[in-house]
This record gives sequence, C-alpha cells and structure tokens, in this order.
Amino acid sequence: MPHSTNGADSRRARHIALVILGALIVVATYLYLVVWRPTEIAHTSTGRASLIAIGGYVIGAVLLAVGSIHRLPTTTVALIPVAIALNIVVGQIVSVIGLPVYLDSIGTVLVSVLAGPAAGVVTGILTNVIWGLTLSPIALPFAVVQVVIGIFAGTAARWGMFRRVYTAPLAGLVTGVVAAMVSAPIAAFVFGGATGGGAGAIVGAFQAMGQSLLGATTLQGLLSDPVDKAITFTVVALLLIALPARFLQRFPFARAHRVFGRTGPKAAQTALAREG
Amino acid sequence: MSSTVYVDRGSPVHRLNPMTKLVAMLCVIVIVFALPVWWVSGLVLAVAIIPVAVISRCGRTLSRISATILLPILVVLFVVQGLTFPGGKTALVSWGVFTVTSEGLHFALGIGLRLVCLVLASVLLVLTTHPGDLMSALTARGMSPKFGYIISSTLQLIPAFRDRANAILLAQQARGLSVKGSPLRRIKIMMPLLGPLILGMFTDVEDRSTAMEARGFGSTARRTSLVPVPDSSVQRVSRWVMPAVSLAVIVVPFATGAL
Amino acid sequence: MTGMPLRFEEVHYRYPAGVEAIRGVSLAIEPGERVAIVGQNGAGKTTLVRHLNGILKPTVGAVHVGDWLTADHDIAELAARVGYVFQNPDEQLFARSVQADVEFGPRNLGVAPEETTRRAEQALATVGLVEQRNAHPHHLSLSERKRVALAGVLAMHTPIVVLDEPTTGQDAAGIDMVGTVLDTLAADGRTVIVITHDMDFCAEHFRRVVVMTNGQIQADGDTRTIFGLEEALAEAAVEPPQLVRLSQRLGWEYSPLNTEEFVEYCARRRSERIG
Amino acid sequence: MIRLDGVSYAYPDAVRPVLENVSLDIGRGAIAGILGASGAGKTTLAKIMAGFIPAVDGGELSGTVSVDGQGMGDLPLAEAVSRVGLVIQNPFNQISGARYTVREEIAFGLENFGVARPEMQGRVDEVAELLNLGPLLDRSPYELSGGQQQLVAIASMIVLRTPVLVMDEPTSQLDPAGTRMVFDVLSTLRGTGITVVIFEHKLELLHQHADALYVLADRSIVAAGDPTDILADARLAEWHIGSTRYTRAARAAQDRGLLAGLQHLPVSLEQAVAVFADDGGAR
Repeated sequence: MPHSTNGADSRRARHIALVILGALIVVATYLYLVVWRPTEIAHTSTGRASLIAIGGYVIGAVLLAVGSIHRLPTTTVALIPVAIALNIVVGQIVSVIGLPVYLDSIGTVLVSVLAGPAAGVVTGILTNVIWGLTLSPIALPFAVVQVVIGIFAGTAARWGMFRRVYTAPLAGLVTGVVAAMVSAPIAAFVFGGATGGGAGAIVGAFQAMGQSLLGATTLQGLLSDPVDKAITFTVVALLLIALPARFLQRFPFARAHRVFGRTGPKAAQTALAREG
Repeated sequence: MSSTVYVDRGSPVHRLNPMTKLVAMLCVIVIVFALPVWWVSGLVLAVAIIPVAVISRCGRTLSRISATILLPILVVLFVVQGLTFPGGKTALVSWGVFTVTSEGLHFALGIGLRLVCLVLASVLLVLTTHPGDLMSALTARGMSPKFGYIISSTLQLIPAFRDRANAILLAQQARGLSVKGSPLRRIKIMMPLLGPLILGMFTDVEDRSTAMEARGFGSTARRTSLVPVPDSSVQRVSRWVMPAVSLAVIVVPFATGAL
Repeated sequence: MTGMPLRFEEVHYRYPAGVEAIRGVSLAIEPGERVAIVGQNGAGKTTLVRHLNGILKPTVGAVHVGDWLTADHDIAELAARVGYVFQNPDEQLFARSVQADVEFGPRNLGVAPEETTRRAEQALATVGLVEQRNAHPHHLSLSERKRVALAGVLAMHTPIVVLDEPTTGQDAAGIDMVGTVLDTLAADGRTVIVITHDMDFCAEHFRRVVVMTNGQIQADGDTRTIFGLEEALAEAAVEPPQLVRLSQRLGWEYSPLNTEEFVEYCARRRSERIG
Repeated sequence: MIRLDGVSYAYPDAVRPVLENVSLDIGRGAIAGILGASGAGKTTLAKIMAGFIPAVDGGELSGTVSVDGQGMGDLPLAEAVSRVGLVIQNPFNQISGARYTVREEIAFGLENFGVARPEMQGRVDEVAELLNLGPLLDRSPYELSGGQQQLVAIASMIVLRTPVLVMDEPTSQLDPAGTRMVFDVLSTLRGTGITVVIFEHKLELLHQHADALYVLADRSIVAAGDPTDILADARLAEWHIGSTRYTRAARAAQDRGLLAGLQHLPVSLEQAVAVFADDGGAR
C-alpha cells in the first residue's frame, strides 16, 4: 500500500481535531453572543456582533465540514447531491402546494439518518452554499443551522429514534429548539430580525412586549422551528419505513448502528427476490 | 443547463481568477461588518461594488436579483425596527400606539446598508464566476475534490430533479389524486409524491456512485485538471494586498481612537 | 364497460418555453378502437396523448373525451375517464405493497373498499402478478414494476386506457404479457391508445396506426396500409416490422403483420405456384 | 482477454446465489453479446466483470475473474476499474455532473487518475474523433439527447484506455435512433483492439454486430457460440429471450411443412430472404 497505517492515523487525527475545533468555535460563538451580550447592541449598531456571528459560525461550520468529508465513502458522496436537490426542490414544492411548513431539510435529515452525522454536516452546509449560489446569498450565514440539524438527526438515528414513528418527532422537537437558539443571533445581529415578512412581524411583536432583539428572534424561532423539524423528522421516518430494507442496509452507518432495528430473514428474502 | 445565475458577458471582471474575486468579496464584507458606521457601507458601495458592477456589464441582472432578495427584508427591517427598536427614545412620528423612533431608523439604516453590501458583493461574484471555475480554483488550492463534485453535480441535478417531481405529481394526479382541499389533506398527498422521488433517488445514487468509481473517483492519485484557471502575477499580488489594506482600514481607526 | 369516443379538433400546443410541439392535429377515435401512435422521439407523440387526461390543454383547438371538453376538467377528474400508464413506473409506485399501490387509483376515484380490493386482484391476475401482491414494488424487476403500474391503471376501470411505451425495458415474456393485456382490454370494449417504438409489437396487436412527424400526423390508417407506405415511414424515421421488411425484400404485394399471416401467405403462394 | 472460471455469487444475507458456476472466455478485440431475461442477473454479472462485486456490494464471490491473465480478485477497486470499463444502463446517471462541457466530462476520469494536461488533451481529442463527438465537445452534457449522452458515457470510458469495456444494456433507455448510434460505435471499436462485452435484448442488432453470443439463464451461462447458432436455438423461448420474427416465421413455416430440408433457421433479414426466396418467393 502506498501510504502506511501511520499516515492514515495521523490524517484521521487531524480530521477529528478539525471537527472538534469547528464544534468548539460554533459553541464559543454562541456563548459569546448570548452570555456576554456585547453592550453595543443596546445602542445603535450590531456590526461587530454580526461579524462575530457570521465569522464564528461560518468558520466553525467549514471546519466541521472539512473534517467530516474525508470520512465519506463514494456511495455517500453520490447521495449528497440528490439529498441537497431534495432539500431545495421539496422546499419549493411545499410552498407551491401551499403547506404551512418549510420542510426544507428533508434531504439533510435523510442523509444523516442513513449515513451518519458527518454526512449530515456536509449535506447541511453545502445545501446553504448552493442556496447561496443559486437563489440568495443570505442563506449562507445560516449554514450552521443545517449543520446542527445534521448532527442531531444523525445522533438521534444512532440512538435508534428512527426505528419507531413516534420517537422521531421528539428528536425533531429537540433539534428544532437547538436550531432556533443557534440561528437567533444571526437573525438578530445580521438581519435585525427581518428574515421574512411573517417572522419579522412576530419579532416586532416580541420587541414591543419588551424583549431585546436577541430575545425576540429566539422566541420567534422557538415558535416555528420545533414544529417544522418535528414534521420533517416524522416525514423522513415514514418514508424510511416505506423503503425496502435492501436500500437501507446498503449504508454502513445504518447497518452498524441498527438504525432501523435488526435485519431479519425477511430482509434476506427480499434481497433475493430483487436480484432473482 | 444548470440552475446557476451565472451570466457570461466576457467582461474583465469575468476573466479574473475566481480566487481574486472571492478574496475581494470577503474583504468587502469584513470591512462593512467590522466598521459599524452606516457611511462606511455607503462608501464601499460607491467606490468598490458599483464600479465593478458597471465594468462587469451585469448591472441590470444584479439589480433585479438583489432587489428581489433585499426589498422584503429592508421593508420589514425599517418598519419593525422603526416601530419597536428596544433602544428607541426619540419619537419622530406617532399614530396612536405606534411610534417611529429615530434610533430605530438609524439602527435599520446601519443593518440595511450592510445587508445591501453583503448581497450585492456575493451576487456579483456568482453572476461573473462560473461555478465550475470557482470549484476548479478551490480544488487547485487544496479543497477536497469531493466538495467540488457535490456542488457542481447538485447545481446540474436540480433542474432534472424538479422535472421528476413534476412528472410524479402528474402521474399521481392521473391516478385520480386531487391536490385540492384542507392543509391536512394536502399533507397526506406528500407520501405519494415523496415516495417515488426518494425511491428514484436511491436507484440513481447506486448508479451514479458506480459510474463515478468506474472513472477513478476513488483513486488516491493527485488530481489534475483539463482546463487551466486563468491567473496573473498582478492578481496573485492583489490577493495579498487586499486583505492587508482591509486589515489596516479596520485597525487604524481603533488605534488612533477615532472609533 | 365500453369505450368512449375521442376527438382532437385542430389542436396546436406550444410549450411555455416556446416550442410548438403539436401543430394542427385533428383525429377521431371511436369507442373500443385500438390505436398505435408511432414516430421518432420529439415527433410529439407524448405531447399529443397528454392532452387526453388534461395534463396538457391545447393552446389552440379542442380535445373532447366523450361529452367532456378537456379544458373544462382537471387531471384528477379526467382520471375517471382516461387511465394513463406512464413510461417510467418508478414515477408512480410508492406504496409498501403491490396490492396497495394498485388500489391507490380506484380509492382516489371513490370506489367502495371491497370493490377496490376485488378490482385490484382482478387487475393483478390480468398482468400475472397475483403471487407478488404482498411484495414491495421496488423489490420487483423493471419488467414487473411496469406491469404493476399497468395494473394500477387497469383497476381504475376507465373507458379509455393510454399506454406510453409499455414494451421498453421488457423482455420477451413481458412483451407477450402486455400484448395479452391489450387483447383483454379490447375484449372489454375499452378504447386503447399506445405509444410505441416496437413496430413488431405494433403490427401484431393493432389494427390502426397513426404516424407522427414534427408535431403533425404524417399518416393515419389501417396497419397493413401504413406499413406499406415506405416513403412516409422513412420520412418519419420509422423502420417497418421485420416481417414487412422481409415481404418487401421478397417482392410480395402483401404485407403480413404476424407469423400466421406470413406462413398462410407463404403457403398460398406455394400452392398457387405448384397449381 | 477476459475470462471467468466457475464464478458463483450471492448477495449479502441472500439465501440463494444469483449466479452459479459461470464460466466464459472472451478473446482480445472480440465483441461479445450476453443475452438474458429481465432479472436473470445481467447487471450482477456486469459488475462482477468490472470489479464492483464484491468490492462494493459485498457478498460471497467464488471462482476467478481474470483480465489478460491477471486475477481481478486481488486488485483494489481503483486499480480494477483501470482494466475494465463499465457503461451503465442509464446515460443520465453516467454523466458525472461535476463538469460543464462534454470535453471536460470526457476528461473527468483522466483528472481523477492524475493524467498530465497535455496527454489528457491529446487523449480527449483522439476519442472525440473516433466517436465523431467533435461538434458536441463544447456543449453541456445535459443538453444532449439520450443517445448522444450514452456516446459521451462510452467516450469517457474509452478515454481511460481500459482493455475491456463492459456495457450493461446501454440502449435500454434509448429510442431507435439512439440505439443505432450506440451500435454504430461497436463497429467503430472493432479493430481498435478493445474487447467489448455488451448485455442486450435487441437480437437483430446483436446479430449484426457481435462476434459471439452467450445466454445467461437459470443463474449460469447455458449456451455460447456463434450468433447465428445461438439465435436459432429453440430454447431461447424457455429462457424468455424470444427470437427474431424471421426465426419465428421460419419455425412456423417448418411446422406447416413448408420448408422441408431446411438445415439452419434464418435469424436475420438476409438469411430469411435467402430461405424464403428459395421456397415460396421470387423464383
């Protein structure tokens, strides 16, 4: 073999270090913005806070993605573009059909469940990069939110929360709460709360009730994100239950962590029938 | 046929190395966010973004796209912050319970101008840089080729995926599925729609990963590239000069106590 | 259940992107007729038949399905009259079992549950998939999945059935099965319209052929006559069936459409020659 | 050139093997067709030949696969794919999507293997000329017809200079015009020394282009030989492969006692003309 086990080990250590560093930066950014509450916000400007919000989140998310992508096998790499297309196209269909939810992270959740949190992280961040390249660059600062969704969905899958339809929405709720909290500083400091018509009005209402800008965007996020993520996780769980076992078992992560429970003789039978 | 907004106008801006444009865009964004004064954003807009937009001959497309993105945000920003900014004290106008404060509007102006710079600079980059060139440039600089593959491939897949979603919707309607009715009914139709879309996706993924492996995607060899990315020594130097100047612009006001 | 008359009146269709895919088509099909539509890719075959169930509405002209004008009804309503089997089964199969998928159509049309089950079983028997009724559709081969999609439309008991390329991706056994299904539909008196590239299949199962080129009808008539029109077919880039090509090479005046006709004619020539 | 000896394979968790004791030997530069009904295991066999099974799908593979005397079993996938190229059914999925012009798409594999730019340019131009792709080189692969996309897919494999090219039903998603394009490529490849293995249903075209035919049925190779002999085999019906209308007509005529003394059933138009012209035809 051209490279020794030693080289592979050190590369692996470097990737893990990147992931840990990325995660630390994201957490530190959030804590700095929320716990320290830079005093300037109360006055006239959010400039530096927003620079820290964008910079910390984007750098953290990029490090997480760079550390994660090397571990992905070709099957997973081939899955990610379709999953991102799914995020974007389903997000659009939903708005065409006129449903009161976003469902724009179905692909991210699906990939995380099948191929693990690392794959979810890459799908999440690249979804927003592509959104930025095609539709609107304002999606970019929010990349970290999709990254959070990827990590949580992958972890929930590892804990077996996608084996039953009723545990998936619970995982979705928790993910939604964290997503809302992480995105609030961006919505507040970068966008002044004005991320969309409806959301902006709600932020205004909370501010009028005496909340700070960050408080208002956090509360606004908590109103919409947990419900949306609970629905997204449920839809993914339903879809996966309807899928043939053979597809699901192709993914080493799904197999190793028995994401869908045990593979019984039934799965073997069906695998045979397909190849016949 | 991809879903990007790239417009080939062959201008000098188009011919720049993608890295040069990327560095310039990042510098602009960092400056306007690090110097939280509204006229800094205005100045950057006037001396950097608008001239480049004019040279690129993409001005009209740029204004159209940016207006679609920015207008809703700016309107909400000024209305909400003008009326409800927590630090608002000086009333400008009042109707009953509604009071517009000058602090609120000032706050909205600062954020609004920064957002205008952010959106214009990044849309300008996307309009004048083919995503393939951007990916080649980044891959040449050590980015994992997997990132480049995923991004380029997604951009080309989206239209096909949209077509397939439409085809599925039609096929199910042709079997009598009605898309009218209450939100609950409409949620129920998601399964017949998403089911085939995702099943088809799995078959495609199996095929696509086979086809990629067959062409050495899993090879550990150092990648080469058929089409060279244009570059020049002036650009190479400017990629160092721009960040240095930005840094100076940011640090000097602090050092001299001007801010 | 009997068929229903269909009528295209001077139909033009222009896609939103600006391409005029149908350029003045008038066509009448009687109840219970079996019609094959042939022609190159891009000739407008699929665009034409998609007017029947309202997926497309004419830019100019009118399409009548029985006493309905398609412009006045949406796809889901027209589904009660026109069953449409898409070329790619994977664009419609979604349920966890073959049976459930076949029941989807009749249920949408408001058919009672017991009747739905009965129809699904009958349709699965017609396409020879009774044993696989509890299997997951995606565990089946492409040939079988195409037959599931076909059964799903059969179970809707529509007076008109449209099939887009039912024989592509099928092996010999699958093609024979589709042929049998067409015969069953015809025996029921239902109107059947099929788009196909398989001219041998076309010759063996259809009595009327419509040849399309460039969004227009190049030729329309009795199968034997159409396959005798060497020039028109060449213009439409349609290669006649193997037996017709053979008879042409042999210099026969007669175009046999299937093995029986070929052998019959062969025998007659021989007896005439001897006699 | 490519040789399989006693190859058996079962998918992971499967109770029964998909293939049992498959042996075949295809010589250098030959064009070999493999026939089989839907679900006979054609795709599985194609992936075994190209080294994807068991490397990607896992499962139990016994027997040996060798290319030019070298066993494929010991090679890592990245190495195996430089010996045997694989063209899959659906040209749309074969396009990498990572590149924006046909020229770059063809070069994608060479880039992955790290071939130097000047050599890469030369090889792309050479393949483009061989397959007549010149006018398409600067277009987006996604704007092409299905047939043209399949040609690009084939070109992007040939450019890698693998000695063997396996095509898994390359025309199943194409219309007659696209199908003809792909079969015309087979004639072009003849004489280049590339060994081609093509899995196909289209009997008349296979007869025109293949040097030898193999029949895959009941999990094994059940017949092999000259296309004219294989296509006249009466057992093709049992194997759900069917036969050309020429053969069917001749068989029916024989049953009616019309073609007494006929030694070989016709399988192509030319042969049928000869047979029937003698009997009831122009004479």
